[in-house]
Amino acid sequence: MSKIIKVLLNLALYSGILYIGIIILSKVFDIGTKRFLVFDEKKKKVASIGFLIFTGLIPVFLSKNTYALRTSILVLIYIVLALSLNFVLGFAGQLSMGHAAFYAVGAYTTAILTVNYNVPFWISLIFSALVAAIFGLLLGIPTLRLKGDYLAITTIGFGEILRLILINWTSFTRGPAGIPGIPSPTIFGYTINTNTGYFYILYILALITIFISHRLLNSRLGRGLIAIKDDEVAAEAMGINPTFLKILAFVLGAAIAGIVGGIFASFIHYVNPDNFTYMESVVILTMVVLGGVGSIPGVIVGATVLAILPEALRGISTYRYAIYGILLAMMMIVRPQGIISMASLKGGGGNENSRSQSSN
Amino acid sequence: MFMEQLSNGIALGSIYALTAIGFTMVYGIIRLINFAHGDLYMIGAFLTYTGLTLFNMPIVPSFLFGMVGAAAFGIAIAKFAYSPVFKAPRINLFLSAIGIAIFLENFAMLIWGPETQSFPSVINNKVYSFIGIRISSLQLIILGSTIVLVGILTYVVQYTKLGRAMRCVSQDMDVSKLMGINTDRIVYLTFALGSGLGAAAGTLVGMYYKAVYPMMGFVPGLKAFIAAVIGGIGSIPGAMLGGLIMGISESLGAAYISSGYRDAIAFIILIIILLLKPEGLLGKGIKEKI
Amino acid sequence: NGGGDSASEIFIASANPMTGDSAQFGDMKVKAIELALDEINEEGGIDGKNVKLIVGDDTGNPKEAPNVAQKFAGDDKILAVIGHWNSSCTLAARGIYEAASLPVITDSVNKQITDGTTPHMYRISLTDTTQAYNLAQYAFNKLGKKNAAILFTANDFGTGLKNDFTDEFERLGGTIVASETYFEGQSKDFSPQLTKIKGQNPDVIFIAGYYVETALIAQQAGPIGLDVPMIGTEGISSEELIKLGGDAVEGIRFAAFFHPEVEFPGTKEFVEAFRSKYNKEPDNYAALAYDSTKLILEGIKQNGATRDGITSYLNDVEDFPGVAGPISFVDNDVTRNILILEVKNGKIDLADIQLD
Amino acid sequence: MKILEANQVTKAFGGLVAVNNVDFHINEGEIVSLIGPNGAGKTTFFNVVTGIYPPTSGEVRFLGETIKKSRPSEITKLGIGRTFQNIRLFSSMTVLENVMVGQYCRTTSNLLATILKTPKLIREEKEVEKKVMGILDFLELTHLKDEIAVSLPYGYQRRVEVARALATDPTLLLLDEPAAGMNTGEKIEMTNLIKKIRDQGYTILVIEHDMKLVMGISDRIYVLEYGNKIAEGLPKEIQNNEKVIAAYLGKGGNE
Amino acid sequence: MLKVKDLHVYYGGIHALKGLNFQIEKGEIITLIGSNGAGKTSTLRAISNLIKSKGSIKYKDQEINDLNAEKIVGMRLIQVPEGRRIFTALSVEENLLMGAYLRKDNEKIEEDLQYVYKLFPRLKERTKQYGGTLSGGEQQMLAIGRALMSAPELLMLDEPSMGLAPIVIEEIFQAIKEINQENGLTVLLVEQNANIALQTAHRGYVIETGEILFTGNAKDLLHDDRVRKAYLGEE
Ligand SMILES: Nc1ncnc2c1ncn2[C@@H]1O[C@H](COP(=O)(O)OP(=O)(O)OP(=O)(O)O)[C@@H](O)[C@H]1O
Ligand SMILES: Nc1ncnc2c1ncn2[C@@H]1O[C@H](COP(=O)(O)OP(=O)(O)OP(=O)(O)O)[C@@H](O)[C@H]1O
Ligand SMILES: [Mg+2]
Ligand SMILES: [Mg+2]
Repeated sequence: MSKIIKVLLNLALYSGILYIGIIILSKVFDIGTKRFLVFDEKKKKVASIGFLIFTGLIPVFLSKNTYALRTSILVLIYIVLALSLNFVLGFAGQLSMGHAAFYAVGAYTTAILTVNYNVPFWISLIFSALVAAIFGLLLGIPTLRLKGDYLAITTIGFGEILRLILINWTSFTRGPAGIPGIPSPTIFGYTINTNTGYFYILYILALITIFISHRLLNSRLGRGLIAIKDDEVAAEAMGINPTFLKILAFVLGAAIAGIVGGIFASFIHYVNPDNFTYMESVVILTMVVLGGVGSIPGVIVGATVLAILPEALRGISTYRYAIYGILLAMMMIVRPQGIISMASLKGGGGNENSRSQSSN
Repeated sequence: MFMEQLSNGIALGSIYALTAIGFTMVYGIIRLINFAHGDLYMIGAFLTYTGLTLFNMPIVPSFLFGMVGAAAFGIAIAKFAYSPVFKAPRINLFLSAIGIAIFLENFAMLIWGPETQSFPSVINNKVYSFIGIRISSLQLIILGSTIVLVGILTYVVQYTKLGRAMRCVSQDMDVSKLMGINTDRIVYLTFALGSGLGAAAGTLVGMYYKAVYPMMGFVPGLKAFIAAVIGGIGSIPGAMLGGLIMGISESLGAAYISSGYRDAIAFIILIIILLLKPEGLLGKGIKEKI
Repeated sequence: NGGGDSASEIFIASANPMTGDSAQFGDMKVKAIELALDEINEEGGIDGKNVKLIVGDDTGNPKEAPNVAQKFAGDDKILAVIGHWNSSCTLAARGIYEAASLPVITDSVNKQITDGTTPHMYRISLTDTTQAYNLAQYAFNKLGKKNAAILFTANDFGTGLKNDFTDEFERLGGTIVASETYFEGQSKDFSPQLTKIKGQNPDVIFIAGYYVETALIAQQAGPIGLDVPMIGTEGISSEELIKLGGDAVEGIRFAAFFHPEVEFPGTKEFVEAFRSKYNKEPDNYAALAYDSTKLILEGIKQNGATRDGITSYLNDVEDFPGVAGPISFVDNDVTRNILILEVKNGKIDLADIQLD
Repeated sequence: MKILEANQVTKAFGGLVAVNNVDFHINEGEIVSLIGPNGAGKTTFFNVVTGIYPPTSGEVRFLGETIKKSRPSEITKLGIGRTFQNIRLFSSMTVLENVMVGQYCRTTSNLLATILKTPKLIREEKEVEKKVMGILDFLELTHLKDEIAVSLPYGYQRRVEVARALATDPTLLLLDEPAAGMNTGEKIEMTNLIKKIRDQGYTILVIEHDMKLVMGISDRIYVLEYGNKIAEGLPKEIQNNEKVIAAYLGKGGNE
Repeated sequence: MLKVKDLHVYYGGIHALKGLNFQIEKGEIITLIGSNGAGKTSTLRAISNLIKSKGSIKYKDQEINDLNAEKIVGMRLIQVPEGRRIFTALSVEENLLMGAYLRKDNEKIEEDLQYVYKLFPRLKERTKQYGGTLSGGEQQMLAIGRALMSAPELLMLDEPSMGLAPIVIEEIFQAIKEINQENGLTVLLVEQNANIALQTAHRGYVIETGEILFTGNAKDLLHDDRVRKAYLGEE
């Protein structure tokens, strides 16, 4: 009994702290977005460049602290993964819960090509993107008939089937033993095997992904995608072919996830089916929703917070995931629209008598 | 051999079915994929176990303790984690449920410890066999209670005033209020019922395998989801049908294809069925009027 | 705690699954390590310094393991690590430990872990291959079985054992009549596999997995009408097997490195202390973790509180008196004997027939 | 010239025949109204024409060509734009963005061009914006262009729907109850608006229950009841048609 | 019977109702007219407590501002919501029976059901059809019928004429008048079609941007220049 009380007290304490943290952070972000929004284009540019330089120098700041540097590499990996899912979920509105599968395909493609066939890393990375894109195409197909929850369970199934193939097809994937010894990339004869090196590779990939997201969002195709997300029937009536665009989103998201998978494989030098479980897909999904579905800065923040959080909570080891769970539920309540929502970027915002009530 | 595998499949399928009923009922009423269903199933099993071992109660009160306790958990979750999110986009509810699932698993680990506990044998599990089919008394209980529950719940949801109110709440909460429905009460009732059913399933399965542990709900939760979708999510007889189909296909798949791909078989069947009939076998595809 | 300044304290770390499917194993290990540390701290620590444990949770997932490893590796006050329990985690993390010259004592069994590329990685259990060979010989030669069926868990541990057992059993002239798999922590229903195995008429079943599933397998075999002897690895060597399996696990034989009645210097005291502190029977992993801790502490005592000191101690140690038998490392692998245990009358006992 | 022609079109939902053997046509530059009691099959007829439902039997010809098994997006590309009876604006978009989506099918930039921002894309985007701003101006929506469309009052939302449909560059514009939920003043504005659109050279087919509006704009009127065409003709003729009065207009229809 | 005092509603930053005041006596038909976005729907939603509001709402001398929506329904204050909002996955008949959810007088319910079918024969033809597949106008009939099934004492209708055929509109307003005269039903009517609304109602309020501009006898309002210009579209 006393144990139960102790556990409950601890939980209450930790979630209380987190709750206050969330409230403060949301206020900060709200004020931040408002401030940022009234910036003119020029100031925005200056601010972005400043931010880029600052984040680009992270390895320098953290050169002493390998653990923090490693964590920031993970953050970058998740930013790219979350942004790649954002193409599917945030832009096309397709609830995909098997995104880790593409990540896995990319990782295994690079692992198998480099280890078994001695293909140079960069070339195998291209294959990672291609193979993952093909899988994206495959998974895109059911979405043409399925929606919402049905699609969600199908994508979970897809991810699990893939993982079971990785486990069972031992002659090809070495099964549960995983593939060790994945080499580091070389550029101009230099082998990149330091954390700093990987940081910059991923940093560049993240920038490219952000860039693509941004270009896409403010374009014809992006508007088409969002239209499908908002109302597929109306989108069709506007001459948009949802089949094509949804598959495009899946292929693009998958290809990017595939690339980051390939880099990840090289970074940890070892791939194993357990890296790509259903929970991994859930984590990526959570990042997108927590940050703000469809909102590029939101997704970046969401990925950052959720990649750091488990590390930050490492100190309270056994309570860690219990707290993580509470946090997730709490965020959905306190901040349903995400940390930086798409609506807030357009100058709107949530309110208690919100629209969703009044429309069916 | 085939008959034996078939009976294995039916036994397994009735476990899935029993788990899926509560899940699909909650979905049918709140349109919520209750990812925490499997974990309420676990909590129920643990509470019954606690009743039996710590409080030394006989099985029937322990069982009730488990069901009522899980129902209380269900209501608390509905109140604190789900109700406040009803007005937000669906995906938020979805993630809130995932958060609760993660929480419950780890909460149980903190309270009961991570290891597998053996569930005391309380029922003399006799094995009956005829024409090559073996079935144990617990399997019979599981199958029997599944069938009875499907009957009762289908009747309640389809043909009673309460059931109609439940279906209304699932479609439009505001307008349900305008009908005079106490929507909160319906939601809590649904959750209490769903969680209680989950707890019953968890306890029976715990007895059947003689083991309870914090992660025991994860796979059944997912399987219940698949079974419910195969049968047509929201349809109570569908959940039973889906559960049986899955159990049988898994058994036969493990026997004649490969035990390593056993779980994949469930998913492949799911995908095939959905591609042929996107609303599931017994699901009603109510098309949106344009 | 935490208030003491680090110079007056010594830190070692342990990385294990503390949450998730295999949390129970990590739990056992940490209990044993803490027992060992309590003992030394009660005696006044090492040179007056208390020894403290930092626990890292790898959740049994190779994705988490490197993060834990990096945290330990980057923390200069940590002198040695006990763990990881899962082979996949050890494989994923070992490069990081190696880069930081941080000595690690693991009880993972995958043979690749000590492939020579990571000299700071020591294994205190036997590899899957060694166990599988010994068990194959035991089944074939000692028990006289010719047709074996295998049920293995679909992770590196299970698949490794399955492959090696198959090789050796077939080399000896036996036949593997069926190989079926399942998923640790997820599979609960084994009737399709067991029914299939029954159809192949094996005279022995080798279970390459852990105790929870083994208990379930044994229970489900009865009603299906599959009544053949079962053998297993150290993965099932735990009192829990009997708690979970009851009568059904009677007669199961399995490999182990530790048994309370196989007494070495200190075994009895360890078992009693463990029982009285935790009200639990220590198992294989507890014993090995206890021995690992003692080894590290001895290394610190002898060579001082540095990573290199511990490493060189481990390289040179010979016949360290562990509770699970004397310990020496050859090419980073421990040399030790395999015991065969058997469940008799609801208790784990030494089997009548042992390996030579 | 006949822009749209329906021959013996039937649409059944199970046993329910929502549209029954309807012959219909509309000439270039006309405003034609489709009226009839609730549930007569008017919206269903729209849905058949725009490819949302395939006809159970019969054929629809657009600009002389039979529309066969086309999906709605292709039909829109052919030149049929529509609005919806239950407003379906894109909820996360501003007015401007909503209308820009209309231009989707008239532009071609692909993914690569989007990422590289080719000169062609820049040109295209500029043209789209110009065109859309023109439409917004025309419908007097410019001052609302940065509002989230669904947060506007009903009347404006209907206008945005019309603007969005116009942005698809339709030859034929289908309006499903464009004035529903508007007050009399706004209805008059809508009447004028529809005329103005026609004067720009569009052909328009309207479903509407407001007789003032219908009588005020229509060149011809078709009347459906229970899926059957019960009358067609000039407004005057319809207004005095006994069958139509009994089934639909009631005694007040003449007010 | 209903007295609204200083009612305020906020949507986030938008101040939609800015201190509304009006009242309805028993047996009256009152109409609320105003252009798009004036706040009519918000008023009704606030009265039914579907959205949060500030101010006082007194119904039958009881403060109902903080009562749950379903309690208010129990007091026979019934609303036909804007935009139909019927239960799409329930059959026509089930939808109608939902209206009678709180009622126990089974015989009277059956009687009312027949009355609704008489009023809307179309619905009678479709008792088993899913609400969701009805045409727009049929759905509107169903929404009104459902509210009548609640045995209202004060019925609030939000744009009942929207999407209905002229003949049906006539019938509905005729029916409203009839029920009002025969059973003393009190009605709060929100309409865009000011003409018919004012012809049906006893009194009217004109609401603009969340405030009551003026009020008066329906007949007078019908001839009031301001009304004629703004809401009847006459120059
Ligand atoms: N998807 C569907 N399934 C079954 N019945 C349908 C479906 N869509 C429409 N109906 C039925 O077909 C008939 C015609 O409907 P439609 O929407 O075309 O009517 P309408 O003329 O537009 O009426 P209104 O003026 O009320 O909008 C109605 O009786 C309706 O109930
Ligand atoms: N959910 C909401 N979120 C934000 N603003 C809203 C919401 N609902 C209404 N509004 C705003 O509140 C004001 C009043 O709206 P309301 O719907 O009450 O008007 P109305 O008089 O019923 O108009 P209509 O005739 O178009 O139905 C409008 O400016 C509207 O845009
Ligand atoms: Mg219609
Ligand atoms: Mg309104």
